[in-house]
Amino acid sequence: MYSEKVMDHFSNPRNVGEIEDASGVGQVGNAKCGDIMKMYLNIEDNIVKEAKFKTFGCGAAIATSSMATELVVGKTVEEAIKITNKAVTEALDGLPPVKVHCSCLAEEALQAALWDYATKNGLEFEGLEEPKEDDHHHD
Amino acid sequence: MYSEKVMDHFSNPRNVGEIEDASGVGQVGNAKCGDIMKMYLNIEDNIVKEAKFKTFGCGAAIATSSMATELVVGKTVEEAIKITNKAVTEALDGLPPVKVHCSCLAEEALQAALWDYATKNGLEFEGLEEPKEDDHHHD
Amino acid sequence: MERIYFDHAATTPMKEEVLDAMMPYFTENYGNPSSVYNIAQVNRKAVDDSRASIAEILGARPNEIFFTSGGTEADNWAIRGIAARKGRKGNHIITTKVEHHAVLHTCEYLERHGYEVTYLDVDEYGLVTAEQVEAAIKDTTILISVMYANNEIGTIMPIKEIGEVAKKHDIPFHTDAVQAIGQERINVDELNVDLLSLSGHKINGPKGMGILYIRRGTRLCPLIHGGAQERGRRGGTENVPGIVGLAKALELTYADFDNKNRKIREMRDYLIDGILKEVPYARLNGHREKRLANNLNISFEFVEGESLLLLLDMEGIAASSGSACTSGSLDASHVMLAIGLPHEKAHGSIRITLGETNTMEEADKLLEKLPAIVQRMRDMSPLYEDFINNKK
Amino acid sequence: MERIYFDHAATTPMKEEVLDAMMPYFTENYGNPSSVYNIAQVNRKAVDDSRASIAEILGARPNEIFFTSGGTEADNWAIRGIAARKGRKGNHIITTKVEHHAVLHTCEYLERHGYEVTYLDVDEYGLVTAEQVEAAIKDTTILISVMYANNEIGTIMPIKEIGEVAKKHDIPFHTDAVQAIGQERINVDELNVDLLSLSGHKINGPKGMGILYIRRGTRLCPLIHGGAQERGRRGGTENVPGIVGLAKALELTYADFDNKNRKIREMRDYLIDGILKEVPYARLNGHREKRLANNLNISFEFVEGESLLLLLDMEGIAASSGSACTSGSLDASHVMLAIGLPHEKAHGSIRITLGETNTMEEADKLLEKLPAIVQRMRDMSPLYEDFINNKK
Ligand SMILES: Cc1ncc(COP(=O)(O)O)c(C=O)c1O
Ligand SMILES: Cc1ncc(COP(=O)(O)O)c(C=O)c1O
Repeated sequence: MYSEKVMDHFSNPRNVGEIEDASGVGQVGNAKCGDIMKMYLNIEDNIVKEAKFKTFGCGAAIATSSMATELVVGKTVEEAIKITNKAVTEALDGLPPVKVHCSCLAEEALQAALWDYATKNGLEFEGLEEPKEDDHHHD
Repeated sequence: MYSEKVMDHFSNPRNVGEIEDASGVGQVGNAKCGDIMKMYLNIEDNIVKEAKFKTFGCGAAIATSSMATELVVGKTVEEAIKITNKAVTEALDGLPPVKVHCSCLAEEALQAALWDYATKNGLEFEGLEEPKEDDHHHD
Repeated sequence: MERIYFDHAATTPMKEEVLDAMMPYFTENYGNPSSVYNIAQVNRKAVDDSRASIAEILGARPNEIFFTSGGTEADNWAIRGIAARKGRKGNHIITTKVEHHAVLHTCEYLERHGYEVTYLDVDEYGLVTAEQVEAAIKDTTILISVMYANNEIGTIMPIKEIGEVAKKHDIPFHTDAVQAIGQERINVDELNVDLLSLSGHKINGPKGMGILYIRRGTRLCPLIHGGAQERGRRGGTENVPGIVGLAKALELTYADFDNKNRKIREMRDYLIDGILKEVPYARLNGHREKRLANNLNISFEFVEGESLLLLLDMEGIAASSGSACTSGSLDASHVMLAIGLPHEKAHGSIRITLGETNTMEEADKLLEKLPAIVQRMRDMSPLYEDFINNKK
Repeated sequence: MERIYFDHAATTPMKEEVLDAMMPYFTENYGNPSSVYNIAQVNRKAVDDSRASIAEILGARPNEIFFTSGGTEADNWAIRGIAARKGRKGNHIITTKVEHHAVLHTCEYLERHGYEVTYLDVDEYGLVTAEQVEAAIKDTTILISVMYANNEIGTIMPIKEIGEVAKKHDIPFHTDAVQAIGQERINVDELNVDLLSLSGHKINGPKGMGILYIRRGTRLCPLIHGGAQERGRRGGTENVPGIVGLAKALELTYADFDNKNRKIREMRDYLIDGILKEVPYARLNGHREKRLANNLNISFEFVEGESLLLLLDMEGIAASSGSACTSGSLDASHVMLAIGLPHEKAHGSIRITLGETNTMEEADKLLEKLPAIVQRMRDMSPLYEDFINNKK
């Protein structure tokens, strides 16, 4: 059902963990959908230096979290904002149709962490929006 | 589907044929039901001496015709009147449920031939009734 | 005794290759295709591959192929699925008088539940025309269901033309192709059909397996509700070996198709000509040309079909009179009556349906035995007696 | 890698003896049981004998046993067959919130078509009571359908008591015994059921085969209309190998039943005790005693079930989270929610279902691997992080 890439990132997830005093932290999803993602970013000089995650969720949720952290490290904040669920899914060689929504969560967690960074530092970036509480409330 | 007895009477039917100037002839059934039986009886001194039949019909129809002619020979008219479809069926070791109606036809053909004999000779027998035209009209 | 099987329209022997294809999925690869774990993946793949292969053969997309428990379920689903649709524009269904009972009894059931059904007459060959169909269309017509080829007399309906009429009036069109699939090449787009029923056991495949082709965009309710199988449109744990076997059987049907088809057709014509020549008072039922390659159906006057079958059976020859499915019934076949045969001739017909393993020797054996058998029954028949007496 | 199969509620491997029993009916004895000729007789006899054997095991009469394409069709037929009956006294159906989707989705379909359905709540163990059923009965109630045992949490319902209530009020009573049949002895008269669904592939029998038991005198419409098969109540050419295989599987199920049942029950209890001892923040779902002999279902807080399954799968252990049939869905299992689990716990449950070939070594392997797997997922879980932080 899952591609080899997905299984690799699921069974050996990169960047699991927390970052103390992270530049930005974002949590999205809720237990009702069965997926919760928390993303930690360290950003220095507008570059993402480090990314960590914790995820409660299915194989696809964990693999996309892992892949999203890999993709974001080394990017400028502007570049990071442009990382889409599509990019994450493609980097994983695709997901089964019923699991595609999990990749949305990875994108949203990233955006939420970047938003957190931006608000804390009083910055504004084009294309970066406040995470919607309605869809995936933090608990 | 059919018992061995039925198959025996079907494949080697006894008493097939016609009797010229028979004492009684009865034909019942119609093509709509798919079964027509014609029974010829020779009766002397109130005893059935000879019986012949012709039948258009399925295996069960032919076997019951054959068995009915066997059962009737040697009987008095009074005894012959009492031959039931049940007796014919039992003598054949039974019939499949959907085929039981064929044995009714044998009883009726016998009754019709006996009725013909009775009318021709101005006789009356207890229990012998005129064949119903409605159910199985002669064609 | 050497046995000759001439009843391939009733059912067919499963091919060894089909069984071989199924074998790994009985005791070894038994997982539920819906499960996430590894051992179930091979089953999921087997189901996916089978669906893709079937789709390709029919000129369809894989997600238009739905597995059912047979031709009967496929027919029921197509008709009741369309009928049950909410917001439908009406309650009128058009079909024919010669459909299989899977279609007819479903339509009769719907009639008892407030639907209106038009059963089109057929001509003496068992044919309806596209014009007849078009003339029957009302504002309230929600479905046209016309069988591809008749199971008793083998007549092939003008499906393509009826499909055009259906398309023009934007009415879903279903065809029961259960008998046709082994004898005709079928492409769902060329035929303009929206729904098409198939059955495995008529093409040397597994019993209890069928297909409903559902054209993309055709909205119909499920008949069997349940789990998420078949994309939520037909519940029930997939019969993996059955699915694999059905796909294999369909592949084998179309391997060397033209060659096999020509041979069967030749044997059919040889038998028709031979029987009509050898047996007096016999007639071919159905159409001479618009006819399944493997079907001959002949009425023998003055005799009844079942007796003929039993005597043929004693010679080791298996044939059928009318539809095998209805042998429990006492009525003459509705198809025979619909083509205008009087009852006694309707009862006196036999159907021979050939398969690719039948040989010319077997055909000759039939030609050798049949005339005497018919004569034997005629000598026993009061109808024949009357006929001869009248001639004198 | 040695593979351990702990998902017998999803499906089971077919036994070699079952396959052996089926083999003669694939390529050799292929006749249509409805045909008159000789070669079909062996098939008709095989169908009759199978029906008789199944009837005897269930305490039923042979003419009360109807073959279907699986448990799902049997459930659909029972419910829609009763609902469609003409002259019915009402349109109200009583069922429970924890039924299989074959029942639930059928009921929901009927709701969309003008029927009224009461879905009874269950308690924290997944139980309904006969009193609840009785309280829900109205003048218009036409059917009560309560599953014998739940497929996810294994809870066994008080069927006998519910049957008495149904009998008292003269309402037809259906039970889905698909999961129960392999684990409980079933006698239709003792249970007071009028309709009972079974499936072949859950008891080491063929996929795509099921049974609907219909008590004599219970009037219901066919779901699948067609030929005269199954005495005119279920059309479609009989799947002879499937029928023979199903009868064989049922016979084998009840051979040495008590002994096998005791062993499985012991293994289940060993696993429940072991897991709850080794893994913190875990709870057993379902009832401790009123429970299928082969089922354990455990929620692990802070983790999600599918990930656990994948990690178990990597160790060669096949298990399930909720019903395998619904793995296509993203919602938490309706059963877990019905017993009152919050969503995150509902998502974090796994189901282990044992079969008679499972060994204590396999059970020990699970006990050895599971704690680390759960811990690994917890270490990755933001919910666990919050929990630990709150504890500090
Ligand atoms: C309780 C229950 N009912 C019905 C079914 C459906 O049975 P089948 O897969 O044979 O259609 C299942 C299994 O999937 C089940 O567990
Ligand atoms: C034309 C036609 N439709 C439908 C069916 C039913 O198919 P199945 O036996 O697979 O249910 C048959 C054969 O019995 C048939 O000949």
